Parts: sequence; C-alpha cells; structure tokens
Amino acid sequence: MQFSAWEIIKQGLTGNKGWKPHWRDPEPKSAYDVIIIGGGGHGLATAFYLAKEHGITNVAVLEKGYIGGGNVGRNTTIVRANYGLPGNSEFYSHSLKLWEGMEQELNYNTMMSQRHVLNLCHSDGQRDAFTRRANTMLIQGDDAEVLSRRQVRDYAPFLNFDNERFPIRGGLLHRRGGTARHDAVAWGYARGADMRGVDIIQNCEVTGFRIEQGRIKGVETTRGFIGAGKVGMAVAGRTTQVGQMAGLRLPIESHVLQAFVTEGLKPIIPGVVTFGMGHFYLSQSDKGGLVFGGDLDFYNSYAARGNLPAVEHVMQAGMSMVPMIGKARVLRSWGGIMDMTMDGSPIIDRTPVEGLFLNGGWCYGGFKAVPGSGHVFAHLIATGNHHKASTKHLLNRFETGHVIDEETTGAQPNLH
Amino acid sequence: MRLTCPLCGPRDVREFSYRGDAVLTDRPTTPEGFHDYVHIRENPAGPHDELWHHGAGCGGWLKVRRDTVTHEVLSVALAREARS
Amino acid sequence: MRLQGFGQIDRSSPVRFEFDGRSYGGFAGDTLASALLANDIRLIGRSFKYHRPRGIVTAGSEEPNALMTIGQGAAANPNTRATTQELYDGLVARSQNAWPSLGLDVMEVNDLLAPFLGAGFYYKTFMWPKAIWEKLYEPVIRHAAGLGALSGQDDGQSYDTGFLHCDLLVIGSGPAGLMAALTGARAGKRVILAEEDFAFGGRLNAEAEEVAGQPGPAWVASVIAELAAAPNVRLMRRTTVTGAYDGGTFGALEQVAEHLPSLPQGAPRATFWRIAAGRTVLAGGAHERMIAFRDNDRPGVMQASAVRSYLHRYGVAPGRKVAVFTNNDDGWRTAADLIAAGVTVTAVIDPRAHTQHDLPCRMIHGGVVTRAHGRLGLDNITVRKPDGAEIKVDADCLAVSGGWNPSVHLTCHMNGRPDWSEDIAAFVPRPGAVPGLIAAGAANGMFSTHGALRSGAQAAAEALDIKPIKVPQAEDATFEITPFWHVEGPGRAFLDPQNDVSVKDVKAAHQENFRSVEHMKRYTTLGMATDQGKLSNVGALAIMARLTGRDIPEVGTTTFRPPYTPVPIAAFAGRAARDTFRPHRLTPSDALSRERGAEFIEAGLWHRAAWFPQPGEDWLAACNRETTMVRETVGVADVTTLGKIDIQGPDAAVFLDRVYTNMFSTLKVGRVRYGLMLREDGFVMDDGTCARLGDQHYVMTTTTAAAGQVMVHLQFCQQVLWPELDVRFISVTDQWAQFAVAGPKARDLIRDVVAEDVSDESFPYMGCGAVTVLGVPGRLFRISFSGEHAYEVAVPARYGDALARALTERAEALGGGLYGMEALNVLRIEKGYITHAEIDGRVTADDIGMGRMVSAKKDCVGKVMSERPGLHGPERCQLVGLRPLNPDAAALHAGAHLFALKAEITPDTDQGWLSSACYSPTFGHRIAYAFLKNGRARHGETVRVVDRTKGTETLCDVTAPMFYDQEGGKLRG
Amino acid sequence: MADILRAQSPFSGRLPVTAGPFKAVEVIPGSVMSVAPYRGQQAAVSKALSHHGLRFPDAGEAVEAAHAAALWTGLDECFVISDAPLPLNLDGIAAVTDQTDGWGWLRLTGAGWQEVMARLCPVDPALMVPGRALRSEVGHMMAIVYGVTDGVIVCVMRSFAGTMAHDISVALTSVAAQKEME
Repeated sequence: MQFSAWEIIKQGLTGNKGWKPHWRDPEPKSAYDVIIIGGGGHGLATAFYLAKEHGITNVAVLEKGYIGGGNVGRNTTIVRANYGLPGNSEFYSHSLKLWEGMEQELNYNTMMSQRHVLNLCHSDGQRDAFTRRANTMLIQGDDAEVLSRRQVRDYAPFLNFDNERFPIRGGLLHRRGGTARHDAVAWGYARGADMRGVDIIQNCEVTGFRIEQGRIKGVETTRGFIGAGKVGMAVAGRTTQVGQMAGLRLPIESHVLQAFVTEGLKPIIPGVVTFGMGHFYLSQSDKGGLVFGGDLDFYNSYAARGNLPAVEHVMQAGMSMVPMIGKARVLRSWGGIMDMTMDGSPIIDRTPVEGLFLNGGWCYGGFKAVPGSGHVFAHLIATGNHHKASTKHLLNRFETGHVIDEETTGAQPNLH
Repeated sequence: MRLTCPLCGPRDVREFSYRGDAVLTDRPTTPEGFHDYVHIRENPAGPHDELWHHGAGCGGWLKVRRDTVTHEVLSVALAREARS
Repeated sequence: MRLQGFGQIDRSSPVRFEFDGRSYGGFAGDTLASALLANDIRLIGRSFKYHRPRGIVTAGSEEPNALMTIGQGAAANPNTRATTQELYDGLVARSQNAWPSLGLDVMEVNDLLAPFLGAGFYYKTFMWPKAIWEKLYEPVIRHAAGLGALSGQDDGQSYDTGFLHCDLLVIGSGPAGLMAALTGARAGKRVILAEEDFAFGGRLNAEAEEVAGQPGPAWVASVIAELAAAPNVRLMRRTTVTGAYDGGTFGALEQVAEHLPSLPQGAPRATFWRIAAGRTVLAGGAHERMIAFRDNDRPGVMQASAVRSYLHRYGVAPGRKVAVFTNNDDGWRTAADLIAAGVTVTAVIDPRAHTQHDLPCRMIHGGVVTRAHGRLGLDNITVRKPDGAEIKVDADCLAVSGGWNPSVHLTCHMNGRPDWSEDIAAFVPRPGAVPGLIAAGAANGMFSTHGALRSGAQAAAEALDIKPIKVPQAEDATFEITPFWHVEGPGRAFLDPQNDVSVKDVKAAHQENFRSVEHMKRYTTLGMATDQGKLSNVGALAIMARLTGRDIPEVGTTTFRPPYTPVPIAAFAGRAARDTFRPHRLTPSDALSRERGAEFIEAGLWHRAAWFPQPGEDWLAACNRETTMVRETVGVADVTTLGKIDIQGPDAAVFLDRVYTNMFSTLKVGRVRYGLMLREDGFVMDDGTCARLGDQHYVMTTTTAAAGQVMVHLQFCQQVLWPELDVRFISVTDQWAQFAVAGPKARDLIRDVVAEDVSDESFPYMGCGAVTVLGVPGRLFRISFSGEHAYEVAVPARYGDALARALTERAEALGGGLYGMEALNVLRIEKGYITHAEIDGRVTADDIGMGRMVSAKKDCVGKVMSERPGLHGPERCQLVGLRPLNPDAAALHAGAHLFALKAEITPDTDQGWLSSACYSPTFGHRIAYAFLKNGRARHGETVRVVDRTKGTETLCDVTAPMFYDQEGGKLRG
Repeated sequence: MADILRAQSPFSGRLPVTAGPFKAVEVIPGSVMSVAPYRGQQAAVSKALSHHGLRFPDAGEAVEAAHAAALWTGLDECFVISDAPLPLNLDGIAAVTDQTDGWGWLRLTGAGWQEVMARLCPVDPALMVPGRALRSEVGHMMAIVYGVTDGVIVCVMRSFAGTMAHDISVALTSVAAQKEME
C-alpha cells in the first residue's frame, strides 16, 4: 500500500477499515542468506538496503523485544553532519544525504526537518576548533558557517547574551542539520524492508552463535536455531554481550545517557542549539515539547535510567544559556544505553569470525547515523568490502593507534 | 546513587567521578599487555569492579563493586588497599 | 455552585481572580478549579489535536484538561493545572490552545476532519513536494500543536535546590501516610512527611469519613499537631516527590511561592530537594479512572471522586443535576453524598446487574452510558438499559468511576514493573521495585480508610523494624468492582483526553500492527500527555488486551518515568543558572585588571585578563602594543592560574620519572625543567615546568586548563598504580600569587623587588629558589613563555594584589606594563611554545617534535602505547611554522586547512590544519603554527592555506615551528 | 626595600553578610599548614603534634587544642590551623605545605543555620558538629566544613571566595525570607 494524502482521504471516507499492518509478523524460516541481529534503526536500515541496493531479500531481522525499542526510540532526534575528523566526517556526510531523500525512498514521513543546528562557542580556542571543523565540512561539500557573536545574536536572540560565566562568542551553524521523528525512522525502514521481502521477527532473542571452523553458520535463538551464511550484529547498547557469544572482546563500555522532554508549548525554539561547554542541547518537537539533553551519567550502566546529578547539570546548563525556558516543565526523563568506545567513534567491520559482521559502538551518535550505517553495513555484508564512506571505523584501530577521537579525551569512554 | 566512602561515609554520587573498570589497577609490566589494559573491557551487565575518585571529598581513589543493571553498590574500598 | 455548610475553604477571606478577562470571586482555600466550578464555569480549555471543548475532570495533579496560563508578561506560567493552583487575590488565568476564543475556536475544524486525522496519519502524507515540509506543512502542524506559550523572556525568578536526610520518608499524608509518619515519629526516627497538596490529609479532606470518632479533617489536624511538635519530623506540604533514584535518593519539588501574588524578596519560587532516605513509605493514594464511551470528553464529565472532593473540601457542587456512571461502589458513594448535600442526582448507572446499593434516586443496574451530549457543556446523556432500550437522562455533570489505579508511578522509576491485582482490577506496586520503599494504603490497593490507616502503620514499622502503633477506628468496607472499560458503539470514546486518543485510535494501532504496548503508545501518543497516562494507560491496555485476546498483565504496562508530575526546568537548576552556572575563579590581579579596563577571557573557571586597552585601542592595537612592550622593555602578567602542585616525599623523584616522559630524578635542586606528560594511550596530556626545591621536594606546574585533570591523574598514579611509592602532593595553586615578568628589562625590575642577587650566576636561566619579595618570603623561577629574559615571581596570595600593583608600577616606570593573554599568546607563537591549541589530546610527542623527550632509559605512563604504528610516520601531521609569502596577507587564521600547491581541494588531498595564528608585531606579518602531513620533512616547501569559512587562500612557506630567537640567546642573556 | 606589601584576606569586601538570624563572617586563621604523613609515619606525626596538644586526626575528625586544631582534610592529610605559625618539627616524617593563603574561611551562625547549609552542601548538617571536619562540595566548590558550637565553618580555595560569598549570601537570604513567610 502506497501512503499518500489521497489514500488518507480514501480510507477516511470508508471508515479507515483498509489500513494494513506496516510490517508482517512472520514465523522465522529455518535459514536465511543474511541475518541481522537487532531490530533497531541500524538493523532495520541494513536490511532495507540489503534488499534495495543489493537485491538480497532472503533476510531476517531478529529483535529480542519490539522493533525500535532501543536507542532509536529514545534519543533526542538530532540529525547532523558536522564532524571534524576523517573517518567520521565523510561517513556522517553520506548519512545526511540519505536522510535528505529518506521520506521519498521509504514512502514514510519521518519528518526530517532541516531546521538547522547551531553550536555555540565561548572561547577563541573553541572558535578555532569550530573553524577547523567547518572547513572539513565545507571541503567535503557540506554546509557550515562560522558565526560571530553578533551573527549569533541576530540568529538566536532568545539566548542569554548577558552571561558573564560562559559568554557566547560565536557559533557554528549547520543549516542542513535538524531533527526527525525517531520512531518513524524505525517503522519506515521496517515497512520498507518488509515490503521487499525481509522477515522482521520480533520477540526473538539471539542466545548464541553457531560457528564451525571459524565460519558463521547461524544463530541460536529463543525460537530455535536459524541458519545463515552471513550474520550482521547491530545491537548497540548490548554489543558486548552479543559479541561475547561469538568470542569477541571489545573496546566498549556501556553508559547511560539521559534525555528530557517538556510539556507541549507553542513554537519558540526554531532549530537545534547546543552549548558544548555545558554539554547541553535543545530543540523543540513538532508536538511542542522542548527536547533536550546533556552529558552521560559517567558510570557503566545497563539500567537505561540515570540519576539526579546529571539531570541537574543539564538543567543548569540550559538555565545558563537559555533562561527563558525556565518555566517549561519537564514532563519525562529517560535514559538510553550507549555503546561507548575507547575513541568515541563507531565500529563497522568484519570480525575474526568469517561471515560475522559488527556494527556498534555508536556512542551517542547513533540516530543521525541510521541511514548511513545501514547503507554502508549492507554494502560490507553484501560485497565483503568497506563502502568508501566508512573505511576507517575498523575494529583493530585501537591496536594500531589509528583512532578517531573527536572529543580529544583519549581512551576513556565516558569522556567522549 | 550514593557511595559509602571508607573515609567519608555515605555520600551523594555527585561528589565522585568515575574512571572505569578496575582492571586499570593492574598495569602491565610488559608491552604485550597494554592494548588490552588500555582498551578491552569486559563491560558486564551485572556486578562490575570499577574505579571512582572522591574528588569533592577525601581525594581517595576507590574500588567499587556495583551492579550495572540495578546500580546497587555491593562494596567500596580504598583502591590502594583493595589492590592486592 | 457553592453549597453552604460544606468545605474547608475560608469563607471569611474572599478573593477576586480573573479568567479569560472576566473577574470572578472565590475564597482562600479554593483551587482555581474549585473557584471556576463554584462560578458554574465548565468550559475551560481546548484539546491538543481536535481542539474539542474540555472541562475539569479531576481535583488533583492528574488533571489532563484544565491547563491554563497563570500570570502575565515575563512571569506568565503556561500549562498550570487549575486543579492544583491555589487561588490568591488578583490571580489572572487564561485558557490555552483556542483562537479567537474558548467558545469559538477556529481550529475546531480539526474535529470535523477527524476521520482523516487518526492515529499516525502524519506518517503517511506531507511527503510531496519534498521541499515543502519545512516551509509549509511543518510550520502549520507546529503552530496548531503545543499547549500554552512561554513568554519568551527570562522571568528573572530564582529557585533553590537543597539536600535533606531522614530515616523515613513518607510520601503522601492521607490516612496511610499519617499513620506511617506517626509510627516513625513516635519511635524517635527522623521523618519527612511530603504532601503534594497544600493541605495535609489526602482523601480525608474529600470524604465524609470519620476517624477515631472525629470528622476526618479534625483527626488530620490532631495528628499534624503531634507531628509538628516533634523535633525529629519535617512536615512538607506543597511538596511533590517527583522521582525515585538509586540509593534511597528521591527528588522532591516544594512550591514556595506559587500560591502567592508575588515572590517575597530573596525567596525562591520553589525548592527542588534531593532527599536521602533510609527507608520510604509510598502512601501517594490512587487515581480514579474513567470509562470510555462516546463523547465522554464533554465538559461536565468528571471523576466521581473529584465530585466528592469539590463537595466536601470546597463546598462546590460541580452540577445542579448530576448523574453517576460507575462499575464499583465508589460512584454510589458520590451519589449518596450529593443527595445528602441536597444536590439532585438524576440517575446512577451501574453496568453490574445487581448491587447492595439503594438510594433515593433513579438507579439503573445493568445499564451503560452510551453517549454524552452538549458541545460546550454537558446537557444530558444517553443511557442504554439492560433491555437494550435507550433513554436520555438530564445531567449537567456526569460523575464517572471506572475503579481506581494505585499510584504506582514512583515504584516504576527504577525499572520496576507493577503487578496486576484481580481483586481491584488494577496494577499494584511490586514489592522491592524501589529498594527500601514500601507502598501503603490506596497506593498499595488498600482502599478502605481503616485498611489504609493499618497498612500505613505496618509499612513504617516494617521499614524501620519497630512495633506498629495502635490504629484508630474507621470505615473498613471491602472494595468491590467488576471491571468495565468501554461502551462499544459508534463515534469516539476518549481514553487520553489531552492528546485526543480514542478507542478508535487504539484499534487502528492494532490493525496496523502497533500491538506492543510501546508501539501503541508511540503510534497513538496515548499516555504521552502531561499526565503521563495516569488517567488513560490502564483503559487502553484493557482494550488492546481484548483486541489481541490476551490478559491485561500479558499486554503489559508502559513504564512511568520521572518526574511524577512535571517540574520546571528552572527548579532542577536552582541557583546554578544564568551567570552563576559555575563558580568564577578570580586571579589576585583581578581588581587591578578591572581598574585598568581589561577585557577578560575564560580559562577553565578562571577569568583572565586578555588585554588592557588604552584610549582608542581595539583589541589588536592593545595586543600589538603589549607584545612589543615585552619584546622591548618589560611586561607583567598574572600566571597564578597555572596549576601548581607541591610534591614531596622520599620517592618524589622516582614518581616524577614515571609520570613525565623525561627524567626528573636527575634535576638538580634549585633548577627547573620542562616536562611532558602522556596519557596511558600514548597521546600528550599536558606540559609544563617542574622545579626542584629540595632533594625530596618539587613544585610541578600544569597548564591552566589541565590543572584539575593532572592532579587527579597524579592521585591515580600514586594510589592506584604505585601505592608503594612514598610521595605526597597537594595543590598550591591558590596559595601563591604568581606573576610573569618578561622582557629585556625584566631583571631590572626583579632586582628592584627581590632582596637576593639575581645575576646569571645566582639565578641562571631555568634556576629557581626562595627569595624575599618586597619583604615577603616568596619564590623566584627564571623561566620564560615569551622567549625573553623572564621570571616568574610568587608570593603568598594575600600579597598578590599588592605585588601586582607594585610590579606594574615598576614596569611602567621602565616603559613597560601589564600584558594580557592575547599578547602572551602572540609571544609564545613567535617563540615556538605550545599550548592546548597544539596539544589538543590527539597529538603525540613526535607530532610536536618532542619524540626524543620520551626517555628510552625508563618506562613512563603512555610510553608503550605511544609506540603504536598509528602514532608515527609520514601519514601523521607534524607541527610546523607557516610564514605567508605575501607579508601583507591577512587571511591566516587557526582552523584553516592545508593543501599542496597544485592539488585539488578535496578531503583526500587535505594535508593538515592551522592550530594557532596571529599577527606578529615583531615581524610585521602574520605567522602560524600548523600540523602538516610529514611536516618536519617539508620545511621550505610552499603550501596553500585554505579557509572556506572566509573564502580565502594564502600561500605560505613551511618553516620550523619557531620564529623568534631560534638560538635562545635572549632567554639566557 | 621601601615597600611593605599590604595583605588582603580572601573575603575582604565580600563578608560579612546577614539576613534574619543568619550571619556569615570571615575567619582569618594565623597559620594553616597541610600535614601529610609519609608511609607508616602517622603515629610519629601524632607524637610530634602532641607538643601542641594535637594529634593526627582520624577520618572526619577535628582535634582541637587551646590555640590550634588539626582538621582532617582528606586521605593521609590534615590541616593544622593555629593563631600563629607553630614549630611542627615534621621533617622527614610528613610533607608539610603552607596553605595559609590558599583558602578562604567563613563562619556561618544563627539559629537554623542547618537550613542554609542544606541548600549548599550534600552532606547532612547533623554531621556538622564540633569535633568533626569533613570534605564535600559547597555550591559547586570543593570545601572543608567543620562544626563549631554556634554554627559551622566553611572553607574554600581562595580564588573561589567571591562565588562562595555570593552563594552563602543568596542561601541565607533565601532561608531568612522563607522563615519570614511562615
């Protein structure tokens, strides 16, 4: 069924009886060409692109709960391509281009809204770092503008320009950045994959790998053994545990990142604003809630919830930079489990097990990566070669020293 | 969350900073072990030995055993005493 | 309608308030909602999506509809629940989400379009044409969405945060909570009793109940009096416990001034408390739920318990002709109380075929309400009798009771899931869901008054391991309910009134395979409104259960997240807002610098003087003058902010050898050495000088930015890695005020303030020692960050301001003066010194040409990992200097990228970047530091500096990263 | 050397502040020395300190004598504060560092001062009693806190004195205003 305004009118006039499931709930087959573990954004996008780009449709996505229940459903929905280092910059650039055509590609309104991302800077050093990053972006053909204090004031007059503590000295404006409707991304990819023959199997937890002579044969699940010649892991948040079942030892810690939404308010924040010094970022959803977040809670956690010090820090940073949001009431706070790698960048690579591929370590950059990650991971699984947009996210880079450390904090995951 | 510092008593987690897995206490003596030491983590979902610093308190480095699923704190000791 | 003889309002204190521009009267002790109902106002707002007319549903914080904007101007407070807002004289309230008026809202057209606007419709359209989403569709959607509006201004109001500690935290002050608090209090425990309402007592204020032979409110008053007299009890009304966190920590919001016309001077609007509780009793009561039937959202349809609250607590009848629709005994109680108060009850409709109830009004057993009528306010209802016949019943208010949901929310905050109780057809808290917390009373499914009293006392006794106290007499009826959720039929039966989610939407979610609870919630937005599903979740689960042929507990429940009720952002932040976000660290020369008109920059938490403009100077002119001044005469700069760590002990030297790449055990006493520190991953962490003051005594200097990090790192090394080393350290950053004195006339100045001989023999370059500075014991270091003959002179900080003035005065006499961070930066770039602009955390010792400083003779932190292949070789960018071919070139700024002369500009041909750049007044042109691929081998090559942010390209020669005095004669001379 | 440098205290011009029953005033100790015993030397340090009526304090303890006190300030460390510099004679058994100028000290008094501290410090004010010294944060600053008979003494690093004076002033004004409302 093609979604369109016409279809809505037709269905509306006939009692909305004709709407179909957005994806089927098939029983698992005994074997597939490719199994993707993880029905989150990355796994579903990978399945979609395997089918669409590579014609590989005998694919199953195995999800232990319900699809889209992990980080794709609990992030702050920001989409951007403003990374500074080789490896990440071209990858996120690639991903943003896919975002820009996503709705038409999926026939699903994921509400990708290029309402701009503005990073504020508070010192000359920060401005220099922004300039370096902006040049990286511009040189690869993306958009970036380094704004002066006056230009920031013109652009976002609602910010606090009287702040003596961390005065706003300028900003990095990325107009093609913005937000999207996170759940819809998972659902849209699920529907797109399902329409192309991919089996999405919910409530099916992988409990082990079958590996013979160093080669993957399939996976053990709560619904029995399922064979496959190739298996891709896209289980960020649980990468360590799933990897362990295949004997992988990984440079990853799991951490909790909290996020917040307020009650609905009439439109007041036009785009995304980030206050890096206070680890604070803010946008407003189409429903009117202010959506914002900050830094990790800093300790290893699988609880998907955090504690008050991190909450307060976020609010303090917000009240420092945008005090006019003070009366907005926080409606809900929640946490996600982040795969934090030792350099803060993801891993998309083969593993020592032939036929087993790894996609993880997304830290808190996973949502904006969804289409790009699915696209390059599908390429890797289908062809055996790295896509040109992702040649540096290698598993052995920690051993060789070719790390991609955007935050410059070294091998301490909670500081990235 | 609260940690009971062996010197300062029960304190709000805001007084502490977190470093990571307590494997960091076992610095290798040969070059071979360093990649694992610096990068590879067990990252368990469950009890976890880890290092915290009581920066706003006594300045002590603490070895804490804590469940990463429930956040229950199982034990706290001064790292230098818990070491060997 | 106000009733005489009922309620706890203060009829001797009338107040005036305004709603949507009209003035009304109420009394002290009213909420805004009770006062509106007393004035017969039923239409109070519009719904989120369909803009349907809505009325007050509840009498508490679970209210989904009666959200209003209170106050005006910058202080306007949107989305405030009228049901919890205390009335005060002069209160101004406005309805929300309606234009041009509440009665006539043009967006109500959405309601007519409802067949096209069902759950998730927006995922299926607005995709064409692509470019129009941001320009048209989305702005329209955004404009229509949202509830109230922020003023857009900083209201300037402050909030406090604080910490509390107790043995027992009791949440809620109904019968269970009061007994729990009393139990703890009498045992001498430290008790906090937190009540979200402005009155203690919970439902006892809202019922015609007796406890211990007294009216409920009288018994409450006597208990509160006893608790108030106990020194170990803190009574906190207007305090909502908003979240349960690890280790017995709870968040709680105490309203301080929300009920006052204005904020008293110095007082906060509210205080956000973090409570560390040994044990907790959750006695937060229960929420009555509705029953879904067609148009059940009409103004006048209310919770049956809310009707009793308005009657007994506020003396208000929400209608003149009230009907009751109930599947349990509670609705009958409402009918009985109304009749006793002389209010007409037009019918009680109960889907159960038989009950024990017999009231002097029309009773329809086995009947259901199939529809509510009256667009802007309820006129009547359609009732289907057991025989199938439909009749109309007059009603301007319909009291509905679908049973009660215990307030399990806090017990879900730590991932606990509640258990289903068949007896009460509701979820109850799972024991142990929050460690140390026990639920009691209605919050635990105990709905009789005596049961609540009993369970409160028991819970506290169990929590504290003490004996329960005696429980007073009270009503102890068994609760009886037959689950009944939804009246089937055409039209829309609302589950979540605020988000306009109806039974149809849940069915649509099921039809489109959004059957998991989370999918259903996200697809329909059910439970995502400001009440977080307090009213709607269980009803929706029941419908999904029926559609999927499962039991409610099998379908599951969605997780409740903190906060329990919405909390203002500003309250969480407290005083750490605006420019008090973080502390301000001030240097000893701060006052002097301000007197001299300095501009400041941020360095960590410090404010450092950046330049000292003289009349007519902009920053560049000031910076050039200050730079030249240092090069030609003498300058004085405050360098107190650099981290200073005093290191002592028998193993101090060994310790330093392990944390620095180079040797410090070989440093002679009275000498200073530059040192480099790596992180264990082999990249540079920090650099600085370290002076040896005695055989076992060093003073380490760190950069300002890394001072804290280095201190923690040293503690880590000493306590965690090498506890066998006997070494102690402590920060002396704040103990010493330290000033750089630099320039050809530096020694002249130093001679004038230091008693001792400072000749090259006594104080050679890189020498140090104790001296007397203008009569005060101080320290002198002959070190330079400018390339000039220079010193750093330190005195105890109490003399810092005076010394800054004394040095400045003398420098000025010599033709010099103060210089700031800008000039300091130019000086160090000219001379080839690095800062964190270069050692940015991704740089190796080799990159900055200090590979040989990693001593081969010993191990140190980071040494092994620094030998990884990725940290070496021609692919890495190495530090070089850049000199523009055209000396007038103005476009040489940090952040620009480097390319070979003929190369195309692409990411693949990118050769590096500029880390620092400045105009050098010494050379008369701009200079820069850059990291260039294989740069050390490329000195003499010409490269292109490309800055796309400014649209410039500049040709530069690659040089060694040192422009000034490469031989170092000035330092030593 | 004609000049005599004029000394300035950390809170000069910033304290006292008062509101309602509360008062925060600066305290200027004559001498503050940090004492960090080397490995196994704690007893020897205690012995040396006993000449001044002091000993090395246990964790969380403040040992007081007539004109001096030893405040526990952290792992292996205490501050010896005294009206005038004391001959400590700790060479070889402890690292001793002058901290007299490194910190600003204030005394908060007034009935209900615990309510003021509750707004600034995560530690239970009930533990801030004479004989106890603790490390925690006050505002967002690392602090030493110890109890005195009529209130509490709070000590932060010197460069934070401006913020500390501001924070304590705001807190005691707030609590005083709320007492007024009762």
